[in-house]
Amino acid sequence: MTARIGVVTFPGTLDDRDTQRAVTLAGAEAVPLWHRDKDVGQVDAVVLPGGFSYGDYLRAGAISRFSPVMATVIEQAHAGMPVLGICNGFQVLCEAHLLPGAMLRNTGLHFVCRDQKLRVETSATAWTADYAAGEEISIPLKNIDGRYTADERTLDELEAEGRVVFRYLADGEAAEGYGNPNGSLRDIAGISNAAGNVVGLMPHPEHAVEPLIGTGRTDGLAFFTSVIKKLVSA
Amino acid sequence: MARVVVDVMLKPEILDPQGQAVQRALPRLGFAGISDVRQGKRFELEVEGPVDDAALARIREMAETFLANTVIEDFDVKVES
Amino acid sequence: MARVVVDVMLKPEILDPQGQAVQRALPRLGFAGISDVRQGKRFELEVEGPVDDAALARIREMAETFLANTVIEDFDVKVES
Amino acid sequence: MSLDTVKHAAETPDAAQPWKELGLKEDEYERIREILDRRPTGAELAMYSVMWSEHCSYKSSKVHLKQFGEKAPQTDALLVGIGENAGVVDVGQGYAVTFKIESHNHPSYIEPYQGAATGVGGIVRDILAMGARPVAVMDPLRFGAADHPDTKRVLPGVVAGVGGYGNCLGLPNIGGEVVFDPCYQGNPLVNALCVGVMKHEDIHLAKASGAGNKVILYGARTGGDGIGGVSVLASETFDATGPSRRPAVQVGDPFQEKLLIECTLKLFAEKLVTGIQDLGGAGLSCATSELASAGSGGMRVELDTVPLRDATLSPEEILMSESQERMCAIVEPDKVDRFLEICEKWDVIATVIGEVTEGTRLEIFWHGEQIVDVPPRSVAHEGPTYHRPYARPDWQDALQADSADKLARPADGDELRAQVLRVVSSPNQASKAWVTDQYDRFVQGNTVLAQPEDSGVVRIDPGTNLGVALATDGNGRFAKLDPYTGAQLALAEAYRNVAATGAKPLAVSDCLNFGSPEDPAVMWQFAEATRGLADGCLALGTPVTGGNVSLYNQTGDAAIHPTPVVAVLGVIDDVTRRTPMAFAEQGQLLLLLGDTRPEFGGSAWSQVVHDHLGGLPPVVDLERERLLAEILISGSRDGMIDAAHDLSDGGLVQAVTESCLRGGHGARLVVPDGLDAFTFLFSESAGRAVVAVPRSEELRFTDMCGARGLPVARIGVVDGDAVEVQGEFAIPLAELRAGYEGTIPGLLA
Ligand SMILES: Nc1ncnc2c1ncn2[C@@H]1O[C@H](COP(=O)(O)OP(=O)(O)O)[C@@H](O)[C@H]1O
Ligand SMILES: [Mg+2]
Repeated sequence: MTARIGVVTFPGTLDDRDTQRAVTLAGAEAVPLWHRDKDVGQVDAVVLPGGFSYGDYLRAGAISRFSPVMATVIEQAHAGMPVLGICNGFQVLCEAHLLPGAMLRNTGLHFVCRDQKLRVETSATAWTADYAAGEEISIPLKNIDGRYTADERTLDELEAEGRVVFRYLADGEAAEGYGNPNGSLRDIAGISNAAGNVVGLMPHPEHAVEPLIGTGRTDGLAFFTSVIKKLVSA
Repeated sequence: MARVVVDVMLKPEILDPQGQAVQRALPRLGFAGISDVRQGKRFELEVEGPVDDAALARIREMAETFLANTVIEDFDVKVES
Repeated sequence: MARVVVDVMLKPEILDPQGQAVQRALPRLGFAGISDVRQGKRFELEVEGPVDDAALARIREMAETFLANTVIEDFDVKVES
Repeated sequence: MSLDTVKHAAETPDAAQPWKELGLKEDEYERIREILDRRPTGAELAMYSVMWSEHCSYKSSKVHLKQFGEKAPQTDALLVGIGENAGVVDVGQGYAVTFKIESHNHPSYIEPYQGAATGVGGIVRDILAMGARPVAVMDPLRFGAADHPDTKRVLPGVVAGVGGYGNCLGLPNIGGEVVFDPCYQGNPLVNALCVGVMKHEDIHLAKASGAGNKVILYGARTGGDGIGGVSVLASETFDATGPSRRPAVQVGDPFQEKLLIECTLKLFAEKLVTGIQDLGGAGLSCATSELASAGSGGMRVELDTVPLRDATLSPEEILMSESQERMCAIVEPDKVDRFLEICEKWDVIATVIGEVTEGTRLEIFWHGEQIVDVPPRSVAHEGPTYHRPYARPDWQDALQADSADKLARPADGDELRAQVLRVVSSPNQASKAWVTDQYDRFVQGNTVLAQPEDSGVVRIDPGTNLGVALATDGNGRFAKLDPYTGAQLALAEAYRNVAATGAKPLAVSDCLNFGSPEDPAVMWQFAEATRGLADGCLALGTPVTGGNVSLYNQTGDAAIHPTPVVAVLGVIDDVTRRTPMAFAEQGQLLLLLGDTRPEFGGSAWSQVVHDHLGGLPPVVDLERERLLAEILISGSRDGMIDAAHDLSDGGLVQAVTESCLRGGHGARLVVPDGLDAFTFLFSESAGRAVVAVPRSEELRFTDMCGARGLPVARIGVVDGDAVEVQGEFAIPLAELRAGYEGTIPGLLA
């Protein structure tokens, strides 16, 4: 079977078409989903792509979180469907309380666009099985509200349960993509829910799937191959 | 028509780089004696009909679920005279 | 130590995309009866020493030259009790 | 005040009117009365005044701009030429590309963030209006002295505005410029370029035809902001009961514009649009009169149907409002329902505000009463034309006589080393990453090359790997020394930058930033620069497809340097063969292409080391530029070149430093025979590039250059972790990097 992966478009979503391309390149069928449609049809997984949904007005993700499609995504996520939130999608997942914590303005107060070094901390999620725990990857990062924040207890819990999925590689040359770009607590770049089916991160794997484009690396492709393998074998 | 104001501020324990940037700039601009600055949001809502307890309760709910993210923010609702 | 609040709002005739986005979302969230929303900034300043007329005048100047962009924004200074 | 209807105007021929306050000259006002055979109504006066302003009518510049058409090179590539919202170029495989550069200089000085943001918004709508999907933006910027306190206000605001708007639209920023010079202190230049892609059959034009077709205004509501943005309107002159002063600054809503883009592309895809125009300067006055003027019939508009943000706006204000994020479309009646449905899907407000008529007049009504009845051409296309006097300024000779040849040169290797570091670390030559890291260059997933590469390259067809390349350049210092040559140097540099990445240059857009046209010296600069650009485009075979003129860039009597900014568009049939700038492998051979002469007038070295501007700019040889481009493209096509970087500001040492830092490898250089080290490193002779070739390709490559007559010299090899000039000095990459990358953040911290 070919896995069907839904890609949601909210008003102001920017990376939906890139995400569809990444899904297709990885070998699945990309299914465009519209924010107003509660019915998502037969999809096996959903990606909430990056962008500025509703202009990021109020707070990033705050308005999209209440869209009809999210009602279904929330329900399906609780039932175990793999959901990936990238950048703005991560912000939506936090606002929707599918993931704990919140995103704040970068400590540098500027939008930051760079090639970012990350460590994949765990391969035990629906979206990271094709990585080795501890593997270092480099994918584009671009945001202004990317500072991950949660209270100490939540952070400790995330660490203890192995739910910190990606960390910024803080030590090294900025010119080579090292460093915590936004002041995220404990250098957290991405996390998962307890079941491991819902993952959110700030950097953009969908921009790192073709050798020629962007940074010229394909370090992001394994996000999509991971989930496809899981779906096909399920 | 009445105006209700909702003030939303980051919780005190959360780092506020925008407020800090303002505070750091003040001495350079010649303003001394400000020991802390926090920056938040102010919403002015024009409410149709009377702002009675029921209306205020609804606005509080709106602030709690929507205007503020209570993971990181506190809010305050006031009727403007 | 006293707290002075500076509220900065876009001038009424200036487009406020943020306020509009909030307003348009409200009915969808089940909140009716709000005819207009404007979103602005709130600065809370902790002032060392007495907040006398001279201090307030200085804060007003700070608001005018720095906290607000008077090309597009109005501001209001209040001492918080 | 009662409504000033057409009838009322006819009955009160002698009523006093504020034409002067609206920026019209007496003879212009008289001409309006002649055209209408009566006095204009308040609404008509508003329309004529904004449309006949310098910004909209090009009244001082159009006699010179004509040359771009008259001297246009023969080419089949141009599908739509000057005159439309933007020119359209055939890039093959059925694709057409449209691009244009515009200025938003004055608003960006008053309100840097919003000025720059709405500048991006405006140019994107121009591109959209042609039927294209916008695919990238660029932002050539100029500021006052880097260490001036006001630069700290203007630059971060402008950059945040360009980024805030462009990032939110999902348009990759693929290049631009950041230049500092005290002449821009009170007049920063904020130019913005957008490029869009469509299929040939999707080209749309701004014209209203077909009587009975509906006029639909869609996008943001109309508000009171931005009134008079393009003219010198004091709105108090209209109606004392209206709201108080309207600010000339507009606030942009990129989210609304993103919806407008997606919605409009959907409307195009379903073929629902007969004609379309964006609303920019002069708002509805411009859109309605231009659509009607270019079309076959007349137009009737019910102005009270326009959705307002502020119910107190007067009809005059509605006509002049420059509220952002609006478009105007002409739609056949049976397609209106579907049109409105698509707008609803995208949460875009759309309203039928009128229709195309059989007649020949533009008629506008307000609450049932006629307030405008004009021949649309007289508003949109038949504005005044000035033949402003121009004269070579009397200081020009002295400036040119003040040659850079007499400036003290470095005495030995140590001094040379110190000057290299100073030049590379100077604000104009230093890394612009502080700026460009605030721009999304990855979005849309088609960016092949972006800043700091010589040109931005985006893939436009992932199936065939067809792509386009774009570069923008301008050098006000060169243009000040000699505007004719300066304009050609800007063109040559952008052309060379495109070729350096392996793309074939096809077409040009330009933004002409100058001082007051009422100053004969400025007008001479303008005349010379346009002549130079037109001649240059003819010689290079790259037509000017459109552009923008920004005048009155001056503070008091002091005009900015004449600053023609030139954008060159190129096509690359296979983006996988694009040539990057990085020296990425040890052992690559470095070859210098072109002739190096002792040319230092207007150079970075003369500015940084001697704070000097005088003499003559480098000589231009456009035939040589063409040859160089051919070699760079052939080298890319035949896989002979690993890296290429064009030589411009700062000369060879600047280019080599940039390519070394980008690749993370050093270079060992040898001064070629016949040159001294100083000239070798700092000369800014045009028509040159440095290329890195694998050893195995050296002979094939140099043979090709020899056969075609392009001088080539082996100047060194990629090696080590320093830039070393044999017998002179060595500078470790770390030291170069610290200076090159640290300067701008240090200034803005
Ligand atoms: N404001 C800007 N926005 C985007 N890119 C910029 C900007 N300023 C400079 N750049 C990029 O930085 C690089 C170096 O700029 P510059 O030295 O002016 O290039 P060149 O001399 O080749 O024209 C180029 O890739 C240019 O596009
Ligand atoms: Mg270059």
